[in-house]
This record gives sequence, C-alpha cells and structure tokens, in this order.
Amino acid sequence: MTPLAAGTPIEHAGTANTAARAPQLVFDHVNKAFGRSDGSSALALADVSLSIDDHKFVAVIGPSGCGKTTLLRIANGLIAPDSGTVSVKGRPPVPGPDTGFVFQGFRLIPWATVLGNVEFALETLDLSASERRDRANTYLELVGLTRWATSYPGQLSGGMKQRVALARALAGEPQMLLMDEPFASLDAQTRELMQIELLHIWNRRKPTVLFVTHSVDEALLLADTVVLMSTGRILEVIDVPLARPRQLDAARSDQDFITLRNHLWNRIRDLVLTDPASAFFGRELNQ
Amino acid sequence: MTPLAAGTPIEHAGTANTAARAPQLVFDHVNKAFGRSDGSSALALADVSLSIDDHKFVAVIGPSGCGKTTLLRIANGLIAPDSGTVSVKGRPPVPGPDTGFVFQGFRLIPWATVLGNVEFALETLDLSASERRDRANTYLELVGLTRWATSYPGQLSGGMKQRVALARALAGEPQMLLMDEPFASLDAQTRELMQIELLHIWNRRKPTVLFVTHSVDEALLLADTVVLMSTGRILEVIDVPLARPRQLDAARSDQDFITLRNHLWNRIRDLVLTDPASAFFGRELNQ
Amino acid sequence: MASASRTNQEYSALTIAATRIGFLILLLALWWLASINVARNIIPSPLATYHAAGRLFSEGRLQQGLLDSVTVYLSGYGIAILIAIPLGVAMGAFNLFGRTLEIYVYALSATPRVAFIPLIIVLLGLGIEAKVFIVMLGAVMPILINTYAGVRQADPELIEMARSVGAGRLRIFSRIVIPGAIPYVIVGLRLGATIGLINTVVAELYTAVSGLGGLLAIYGNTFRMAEYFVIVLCLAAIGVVVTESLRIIENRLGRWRD
Amino acid sequence: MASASRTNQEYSALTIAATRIGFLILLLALWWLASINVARNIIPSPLATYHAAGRLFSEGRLQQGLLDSVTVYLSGYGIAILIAIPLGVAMGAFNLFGRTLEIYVYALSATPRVAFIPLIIVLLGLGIEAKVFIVMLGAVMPILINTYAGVRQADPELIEMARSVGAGRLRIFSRIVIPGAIPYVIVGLRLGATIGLINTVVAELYTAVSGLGGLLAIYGNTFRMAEYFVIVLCLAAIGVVVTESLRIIENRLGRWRD
Amino acid sequence: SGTANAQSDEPFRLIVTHLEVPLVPNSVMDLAVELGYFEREGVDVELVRVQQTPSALAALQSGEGDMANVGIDALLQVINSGATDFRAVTSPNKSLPFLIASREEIATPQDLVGASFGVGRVGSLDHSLSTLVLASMDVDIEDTELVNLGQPNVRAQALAAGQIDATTMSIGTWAELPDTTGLHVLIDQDAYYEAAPVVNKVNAVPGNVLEDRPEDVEAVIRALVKISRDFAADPQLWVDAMSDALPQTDVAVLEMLADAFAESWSVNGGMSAAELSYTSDWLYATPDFSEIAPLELQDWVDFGPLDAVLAELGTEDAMDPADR
Ligand SMILES: Nc1ncnc2c1ncn2[C@@H]1O[C@H](COP(=O)(O)OP(=O)(O)OP(=O)(O)O)[C@@H](O)[C@H]1O
Ligand SMILES: Nc1ncnc2c1ncn2[C@@H]1O[C@H](COP(=O)(O)OP(=O)(O)OP(=O)(O)O)[C@@H](O)[C@H]1O
Ligand SMILES: [Mg+2]
Ligand SMILES: [Mg+2]
Repeated sequence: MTPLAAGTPIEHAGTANTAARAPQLVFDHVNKAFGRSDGSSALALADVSLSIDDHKFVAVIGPSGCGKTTLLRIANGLIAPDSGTVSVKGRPPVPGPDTGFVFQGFRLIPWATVLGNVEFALETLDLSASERRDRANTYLELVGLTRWATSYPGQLSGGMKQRVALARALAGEPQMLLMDEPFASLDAQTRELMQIELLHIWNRRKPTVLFVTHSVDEALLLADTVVLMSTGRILEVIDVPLARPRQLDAARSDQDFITLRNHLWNRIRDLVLTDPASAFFGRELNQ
Repeated sequence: MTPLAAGTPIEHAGTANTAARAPQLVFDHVNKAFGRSDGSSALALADVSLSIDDHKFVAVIGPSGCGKTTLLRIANGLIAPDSGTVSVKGRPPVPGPDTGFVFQGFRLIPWATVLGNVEFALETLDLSASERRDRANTYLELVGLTRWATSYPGQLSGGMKQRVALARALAGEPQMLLMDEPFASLDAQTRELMQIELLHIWNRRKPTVLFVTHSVDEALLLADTVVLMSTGRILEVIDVPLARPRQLDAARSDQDFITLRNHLWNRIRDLVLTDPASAFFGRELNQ
Repeated sequence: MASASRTNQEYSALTIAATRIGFLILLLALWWLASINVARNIIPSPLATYHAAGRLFSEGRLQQGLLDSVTVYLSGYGIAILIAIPLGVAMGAFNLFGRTLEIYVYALSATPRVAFIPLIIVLLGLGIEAKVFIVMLGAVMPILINTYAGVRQADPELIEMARSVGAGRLRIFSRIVIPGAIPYVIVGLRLGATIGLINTVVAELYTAVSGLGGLLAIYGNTFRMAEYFVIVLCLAAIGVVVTESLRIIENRLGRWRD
Repeated sequence: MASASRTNQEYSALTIAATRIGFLILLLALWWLASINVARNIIPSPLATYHAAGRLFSEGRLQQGLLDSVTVYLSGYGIAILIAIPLGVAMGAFNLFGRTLEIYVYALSATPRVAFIPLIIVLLGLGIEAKVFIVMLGAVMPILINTYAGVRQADPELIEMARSVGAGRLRIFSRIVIPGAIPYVIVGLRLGATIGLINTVVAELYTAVSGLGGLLAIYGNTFRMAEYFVIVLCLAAIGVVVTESLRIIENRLGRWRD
Repeated sequence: SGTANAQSDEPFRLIVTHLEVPLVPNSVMDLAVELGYFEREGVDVELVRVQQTPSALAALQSGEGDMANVGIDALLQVINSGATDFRAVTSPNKSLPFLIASREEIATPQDLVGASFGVGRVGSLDHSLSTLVLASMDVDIEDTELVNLGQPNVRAQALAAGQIDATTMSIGTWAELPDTTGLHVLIDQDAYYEAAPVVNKVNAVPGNVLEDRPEDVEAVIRALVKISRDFAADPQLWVDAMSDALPQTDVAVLEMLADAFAESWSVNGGMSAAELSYTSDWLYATPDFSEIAPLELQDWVDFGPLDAVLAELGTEDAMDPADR
C-alpha cells in the first residue's frame, strides 16, 4: 500500500521489478480540458502522471466525473492530451487491435448483428473469414450470448448489450485491455462469472488491464494496483497485497483487505462529502 | 419472507394490511413476447402476476435479460402486454407526471441542457415557468449537478448523465417511481448518497417505488419487498423484515439480513449456473 | 420500422392501399369538377384523358416515348448515383475537400440546367449523351447534398469505437459512416429520382426532341390537352414506381430497426 | 460540429476560405482555357464577362432583374417553407396520413413544373402570383420530403421517454421529433433553396418574362454570351448566399454538438 | 359592356412572344409603344412579354391579356380544342422573314441530301415550311436527317456548334448570331417567302374583348397600321427607332434589314382573305392537323375591326392586299 501525494510523478511507484521491464503505459504530466457551454473549460485530467507495467491489472476508481473515461480514451490514443505525453511501450498510443476498449455506453453498431458487432473488431486481425467467425462465436459463448448471435442490438436488454461490448473487446485478444465499468449493467452473478472469465483470460494471456470500476470490492478482488482519482487528479496509487487466486468471501475476512477497503472507502467518502470542490460538499450520509 | 412458486397469483402476498387498501399496481397473468430476428419470438414476460400496494418500495432483481425493464415499461403503460391485464389504481396505466421513470440508458435529450432536460419532465405539471425552474434546480442540486445546469448531455460523464436522468424522474414528485438500475453508473459513495436521498423522498412523500437493481445489498437496504425474476417469470416475492432506518454496515451483521442475502444470492446463482435455460448453464464460479 | 409513428399506430399495407385509393378517388373527383368548370377545355375530363391514353397506346406512341425517356432517365439517374454517393462520401470524409467544394456544389445546383444547354450541345451534341448528361446534372445534386449531410451527421461515438478497434478510414466509412447515412442517402435518391425525371423532360425539349418530353411538346403546342394529361400522368407514374422501388431497398437496409 | 470529420481535422475558417479561393482560381483558369478553345464565342472569356457585368450594372438592368427575381424567389421559397415543414411533420406524425399522401407527393414532384404552366397561367395569370406559385411548387418538395424522412427517423427511445413524462403529441413533436429532424430539414431547405431558384428562372421564362430569367432568355436568344454568363453567375451567387445563410441557422441549432 | 369610354379604364394588354424589340417587322408593336402611336389613338397599351405562343394563348384564355401575337397554327389548334371565341383581327407581320442557314460545305440545296436538318419538331410550322421550301428546290426533306430541336435559339445554337448542317431561322436570329464563320445563308428570305407564301403570325383577341372593348381593339389596329405606313414610307424611321431601342445593334445590320423589309410592312393590316385561306388550307394539309376538321375563315378571323379602320384611313393598294 503506497499512498502518494496527488500529482507526484510515480514512474517508479509500480511493482518492485519496474526497473527490469519497460513499462507498458506511461502518462507524463498529462492535462486535458473540455470546453463547457458557458465558455469556461473543465479540467478532466490535471497533471496526471502514471506508469503501468506490462501484464498488470490496474483498477481505476473515483467519484463520478473525475476523469476515468478520459484517462482511458487518452491511453488508447483516441484523444490527444492538451499537454504532457502518453506512451505505450515507448511510443505514442495508436488505437488498434493491440488494445481492446469496453466503452461505458457500449457503442454497438445498431445495424450489425451481435455476431457482426464482435466480428467487426476482428477485421484488423490477420484471420480468415471462418476463423473470425469462430473466434467471435467463442467469445459470444463466453459472455453467454450464443443464442442471440443473429439478433440486432436494439433487441437486447441493457446487460446483454454490455456483454456484447465485452465480447468485442476480448475477442481481439489484445495486449492491453481498457475497460470502462464493463460490468456495471450486469446482475451480481453474471458479473461474478464475467470477473472470473476475465481473470482466466488475464492469467492465461496476461494483457495489461486498465479497469474502471465503481466497486471497491471489485477493484480489490481483481487488481494488482488500484488508482484513486478525483477531479482530474490521481490521488493515490495503491498496490493490492492480496495473494491470488482471491475469493471475495474469503477476502472479506482478510485483514489487509479490510484495511485497504476501509481506507479507500473513507478516502472516497471524504472526497465526495468533505472536499469543497465536490458537488456534495457538506451532505450527510445518514438517512 | 414468503417464497412463492413461480407464476402463482400473489394478489394477497403483499403486506398484511392489503385488504384495507387498494393495491397501487396490479399485474394479472401478463405475457409479453418480442419478435426475434430469426422469426421466433422471445418471451420477455411469461404469465406475470404481481400486486404492489400503495407506498411500497419494491426491488426487482434477476439475471440479465430476464424481463425487468419490460416489466417497468408495461407498468408505465409505455408498451401493452400481449395478454393479461395491468392496472394502476384500478385503471390501465397511462404514462404521465404521476409516474417517474429512470431509464436504463438515461435517454437524455441531446439538444436540451441539463436544466432543460429536467424541466422537460415538469411541463405537464401545473407550474409557472419560474416554479418549474426552481423545482428543476432543486433536484439538480440534489444530484449534485447545479454547476452543470447549462451543459449539454454530450459534455457529461456517464455517471453525471445518470444523475440527470434521476433528477428528471424525481423532479416530477410522482406518486409512482419506476427506476431501472438508477445507480448503476455511480461510484459507491455517490450511490450511497443517492440511496439516502431517495429514501428521504420516499419517507416524506411515500411514492410507490419499483426499483430494478443488480445489487442484492441495495435491494435489501432499500426495499420493503424484493421480487426475484428469471427468464420472464416471477420466482419469488419476498418481504424484507428489517426495521428502518437501515444502515448497511449494521445490517450486515443482522441475522435476518444475512439469511435473506444468502438466500437471494444462492437463488440467483442457481438460476444463472444450474438452470438449463440459462446461457451460463454448467459454468463454474471458481477462478 | 422505427419511426415517430411509435407515437401512433403502424397501419397494414391493406389499410394504406385503401386510403390511397380513397384519396385517388377524391383527386379524380376534383379533377372532374375542374374539367367541367374551367372554360375552353383547358382541363380535359378524366374520361377524355382515359380515351386519349387508349389512343396513344394503340398507336404505340406512348410505348415508344416511354422507352426513349426511360432509357435516358435511368442512364442519367444511374450515373448520378455512381457519381454522387462516392463524391458525397469523399466530401464528408475529407473535411477540407468537402468544405471547399460545397459552395461550388450549391452554386451549381442553383443554376438552371437550361443555362448550360448551349454548352452541353457544343460538347456533347444533341443525342442521348447530352440528354443523359442533363438528367445526371439534375439528379446528382440532391443525392450528393443528402449523402454529404448524412456522412457529416455520423455518430462520433461509433466512429471512435471503430477507431479503437483499429478500423482504417475506409472501413470506418464503409461500415459505420455510410450505413449511418443511409436514411439521408435514400431521401437523396428519392429526390434525385424525381428531379432526374423532370430533367429528362427538359433534356428532351432542349436537345433533339424525343420521348415523353417530345410528346408533351407536341400535345402542348397543339393544345391536345387530353393527350397532354396522359403524358403528365405517365411521368408521375414513373416517379411513383421509382420512388416506391427505393422503399424496397430502404426496408431491406433498415431491417435492424424492426 | 460533431461529424465524421472527427476522423480528420476540423479546419479553420481561414484555411477553408483559402482553399475555396484556390479552387475558384482553378475554375477561372479552366473557364479561360475553355473560352479560348471552344469555337464561335460560345464561351465568353472571364474578362469579357467581367466587362459585361460592368455594363449591365451601369445600365441598371442587373439590379432591376435581381430585385424582381429575388422578390419572386424569396416569396415562393418562404411560402414553400411555411407549407412544407408543417405538412412534412404532419405526414410523419399521422402515419396513415403520411403513407397515404406520400406517393402523391412523389408523383407531383416527378412531374415537370413546365407541364403545369398552362394551368397555372389560367388560374393565376402571368403576374407575380403565378411566378411565386411556380417557385413554391419546386421548393416545397425537397423540404417536404426531407422533413417527412427526418420525422420518421426520430429516436424511438427519446419518444418513449417523452411519453413517460406525459408529454402530449404536440410536445413530443415540437421538443423531440422536430429538433431531431433538424439536420434533415436543413438539407431540405438547402435543396429547396437551389430548386426554388431554378424555378424562379423557369417561372420568369414561361409566364410574363421578367427578372434574371428574362435577361437569361434575352441574352440567350440573341447569343450575347458574356451577358448570359453574368446572369448565370448571378444566379449561382444567390444560391450560395442563401445556402450559406442556412449554415448560420444550422450552427445555431447545432450548438449542442460542440 | 357597351362601347363607352369605360373601356380605357384598364390598360389594354397586348401579349407578344418576344423579349426585346425584335429585328423583324413585328417590332411595330414595341415601337408603337415607344413612339407614342397607341397613345395618340387614345389606347393605353401595356406589352406583356412571354416566351412562347402557348403561354400567350394560355394568358389570353385566362383573361390575363386582351390581344396576343400568335402563330396561326397555334391559333387554329386552340380554337379547335375549345377556345371557339378567339379571332384573328390583324397581322402586323403577315410573314416572318425566314431563311435557311447552313454550313458552308452545303453549297446548294441539293447538298442537303443525307445532311442533318434541324426542325422544331416533326409537324411543327417551321418543319412544314421547310418542307415546302425545299420541295420547291426539288429536295425532299425526308432525304435529310431530321433532328427535332424545339426552340428556335436551340436550333441556331446547334448549327453554330456544328451539331447540325442546316436549319430554318428568322433573319433576325441570323443577324444576331455572333460568329457566322463557316456558315452561310443557303436560301434567303425572299426565295423562302416565294416558295412558302403563308401568313404565320396574327394578333388574336378573345370574344369577350371584341364585345367589351371594340373601340380599343380598333385603336390598337389603327396605331399599328399607321406606324407600318410610316415605316414603309421612310425605312430610316425604323432604323432610327431601332437604334434607340437596341443601341448595341450595328446600324449597318439595321439598314440591311430595313431594305429587306421594304415589302413586309402590313400597311393594310396584313389580312388578305386569300392569303389567310391559303395559309389555313395549307396548314390543314400538314401532319399536325391531320386529325382536325378544318375551320371556315369566319370561324377564326374577324375582319370587322380592321375594315372599320381601313374605312377611315383608306387602303394602300400597292402593298399587302386587303381582299375579303
Ligand atoms: N425491443 C425489443 N425487441 C426484441 N427483443 C426485446 C426487446 N426488448 C427486450 N427484448 C428481449 O426481452 C427480454 C427481456 O428484456 P429486458 O430488457 O426486459 O431485460 P432486463 O431484465 O431489463 O435485462 P438487463 O438486466 O440486462 O437490463 C430479453 O431477452 C430481450 O432480448
Ligand atoms: N466531450 C466532452 N465535452 C465536454 N466535457 C467533457 C467531455 N467528456 C468529458 N467531459 C468532462 O470531463 C470530466 C471527466 O469526464 P469523464 O467522462 O472522464 O468522467 P468519469 O470519471 O468517466 O465519470 P463517470 O464515472 O461518471 O463515467 C467531466 O467533468 C465531464 O463533464
Ligand atoms: Mg466514465
Ligand atoms: Mg434492463
């Protein structure tokens, strides 16, 4: 557990063996602002520095609107920072099949079938048409949507759409996975299943994962490192000292887990309730 | 706790004093199917009978794609059942200001500002323009978006959009609230704040609430009654015997809570993993 | 089809056919009233028109005119489609290109086709090439302008998604932008079909006279209003056939909305 | 503006102006080449055209023609907008009404305006009423067809949301459906503007001859090609001014996309 | 109704199918306005300009005009189709000075065999006239490749662009062609008229105008006869008036045309019963009229107003015959 002051460069704050390997993803003093309708601009990322090693599973948590999605879009090279640099394996990030992105709003192609949506992500890969279909079907099976392969997104429930988006990102078998609240619309059990499948994949192929979640428990269950953000800043980068495989039931009684969970919980609570910059400054958490 | 066989008419299964009051919302043998692209049709609701008393807070849980959203749309009169009847206070449901709906996909008007989106829901009410504005601002304050009143939805993060949708549904101060995973995109703390605000409102004005959630804990924390669904059927309707006000931390050690939680958890787990109709039939929950 | 009509019923093909026929009867009644109330036979009666149609048909003039016009029309319209859709997409794809060209496109489409006829005669002569070109010139504009607008209207979130899976510009356009622009393109094709038809007549009047346009000129100049109306109705019918055929394409491409 | 151009850069107004002027110079060069290579003075040189413009301007004929034409044009176009948008919305709002009417709309828009001129003269005479009517008839179709398509294209999820808050049909249309159809309506207005202008010329040629259309006919018939080109360019310029003014409305209504 | 002065409350609308003062004797209508002839006869004439005869007739039918200068073929057609009250009352240019122009390679009419020949359309007046003219030169128009081209200016443009080899056009159109290198007049207007001596344009009025405004009709005819007589007497008057009206036109061209028109002024109203009968008989033999029952002269001509004018002004026997 390594709480850091906000904004401190943290290039060496990752795991112990950083020096031996080139970090996969590096943010260096990144700023990004968006124009607001009143002419002012909102700082979505403020002086963000972060270094993520290869094969790490990193969870990003923070209050609503703190810049998590923006962080992921910049990491993928979809938008450019206003200042500062981002690099993936030493190069500026380029979107492509090496990186899978699960978008918060799913972003399914409405006129493509479920299968077509997954296959779409595979077309950049060097696969024959039938290999592509097989691969897409494999991942549809994984998210439990085999029976819906020929349906259109408009015919799916919210959770089913999210699973299509998940299958699409996983099917490319990328080296880096950027996942923006990928399980938010899933019921608890399906979510658990998906967590397990994700860990399976991660164990097998060891992609670097940047995983935005609203669940502290989920973050602690899945991640090597938890990044805590607020109003565009990285407040803490915390290594999770729990042994794998982890079971949530078991973890809940683990003292490290409890300490960490309470720490994060209290930190976010403070950010939401007692930070004057928060919209909920001064609100009470009592009924 | 009153587990019931699936499909049994449960008109008298609500609270003890059902006979004394007309139930607010009654589903009677409701069926609803959607056409699928292969020409077959998927049963989204199968012989659903349910009766919800006035002023009750009812949580609906169930696996992804089991028909929860469909249930809410039918309860609001947005779509008609294929067979069976639905009634609100003895009449067929008519959408309007008496019922607030938080949609799963937010459904914000992209060309209206945040304030405009909330005001839109108030125009059916008998309010002057300034009263409408005040009311909208009050609820934007409640969801912590005062500073974003003049922004457009496209300029908001996922969680902020969800809060606009929440403010819109609450601002009408309806007698019935239909909420489809209304907190799914919120971080844990904001979610807690919103839960509290919702309970405040419920305590004060006592609307009937139908609340879809994926969190068993949230269901038990908020609801009088939990409805468990699977593949279009209502499997159980369970009264939550916990005294209010409830605190999640305290509840977690309450024996009733633990029993109920484990029951629901196991039931859903069974539905997802061991029901042959489930897409995940036979999957293991181990890493 | 997903549509505003979710606010009201979708009607069966039968109901629609019935109301259309009802409306047709109303139109015929109005026409008949007009024909007996306007002086000097300017409006022929429906019956006289019907007889004239029979005459023209049995003489074979109608068929010949139709054949000539339809050949010119479909060639010009087809070429217009082949030019307008790629150009519209390119204008949407390359922002600077599109923004540069667009005012010239508007300028050209605001200039009467008739104004170019001397030039067209010099360059393409009086034959079918000139006619096809004039039809193309008319039909190309609405298709181009609609396609361009549709492409610019593409969903930026889907495009970002496509970029993130590494789709190149070509694939983004063929799989995201163009399918998303289909409703615009279809409207453009509808309008192009109607304007193309109008320009067919213009072309047949202003270059070597032929086809339905030629018949229109003959009957117009000799005040044979019944025959004239037959040709006008014939043109309207072609317009309906072509625009309704577009519905088939539209429904096919819009299946996902069901 | 949100657009496919997210895949490429948005350029500054200055860059766009520069490339537009560059393209203009290219066009002028091509025109000049054509003028010296096409025989018999059919294409006047840019310089001759410039001089002709000066002559027409100092004689005051250009201004008078412009004034006449613009009056007819804007009246007809304005009436077309007032008719087409409500009608298009109504056709989208009342499904049966729309589906019934649409084929007649396509039929009418496929029929050359010229074909109705005798009737229009009989009913409305040769004066400004007839001209405005002809302009209206041309401009109304693209606006109507685009509006109708835009309304049918409305987002069913937003409509359901509006229904759920108790919005009546009127409010759903004014707040959800019509704003959603704006991009279509704008394209329709653009096309209507260009077709309206063409029809202004047609009207001025086929009823009492006047305005720019009249000048076009005079110079065309007397083979004064430099003057003829001045009028053609003048028409193109009006088209550009009107379609570019629509951009202001478009940008204003599309602010939320920023 | 009646013949009172109330007739002059509204302007008398005279519809012409040219857009500028034309380079033919038809110019008398425009020049009579310019030079105040109508005014002196006490009639307030307003010229309404339309492109073509059909528009002019439609305007007459709708009451948008009181008199229109139209082709006889169109007048006969429209009367046949129901406008039975229309009557020709005068002809300011009984025959348009037509000629056949061709490329220089076509040196004689015989060279037209196998060449392309532009006509308005098969059956149109210019086609029928050309047939007649070529026949008189022993050329069957069917031996040429006929191209239907519609409007006269399109025919001229097509000839100038080298897309056709020859066509009929008015002398005015020929004079206005900007560049006639490589082109020449194959058959000039005199030879043309000799071969095809038909009246082709008349001023027609609907029945209600004849009934309601007879004095105005007569005043218009009187003014036209007077100006025609003045021009016939002094061609320079026409040249001067035309150079005022069309300052950009070469005076030499005007003088050449004035010479050519010496015999063409309708000093007696241009309404010879014999010529009109000949014209209608000839028209009824052309393909366009094949299905139409011929009209008697009195069913489409009303000599009354013109005769009243001639009774007052006298007849000039040297010029166009006033036979009835
Ligand atoms: N418009 C539609 N067209 C076709 N099928 C539909 C449509 N809407 C829902 N369905 C189907 O109905 C079933 C129930 O869907 P519903 O949206 O009610 O599920 P849900 O319980 O809300 O799921 P989730 O938790 O994933 O949101 C699903 O199988 C879905 O595919
Ligand atoms: N396209 C945009 N235009 C304007 N502002 C934007 C845009 N995208 C994001 N923002 C702003 O940037 C900030 C960060 O947004 P971001 O989406 O990264 O938040 P987030 O952490 O993902 O929140 P959430 O958990 O609610 O999804 C917010 O204040 C948001 O309003
Ligand atoms: Mg986000
Ligand atoms: Mg749902």
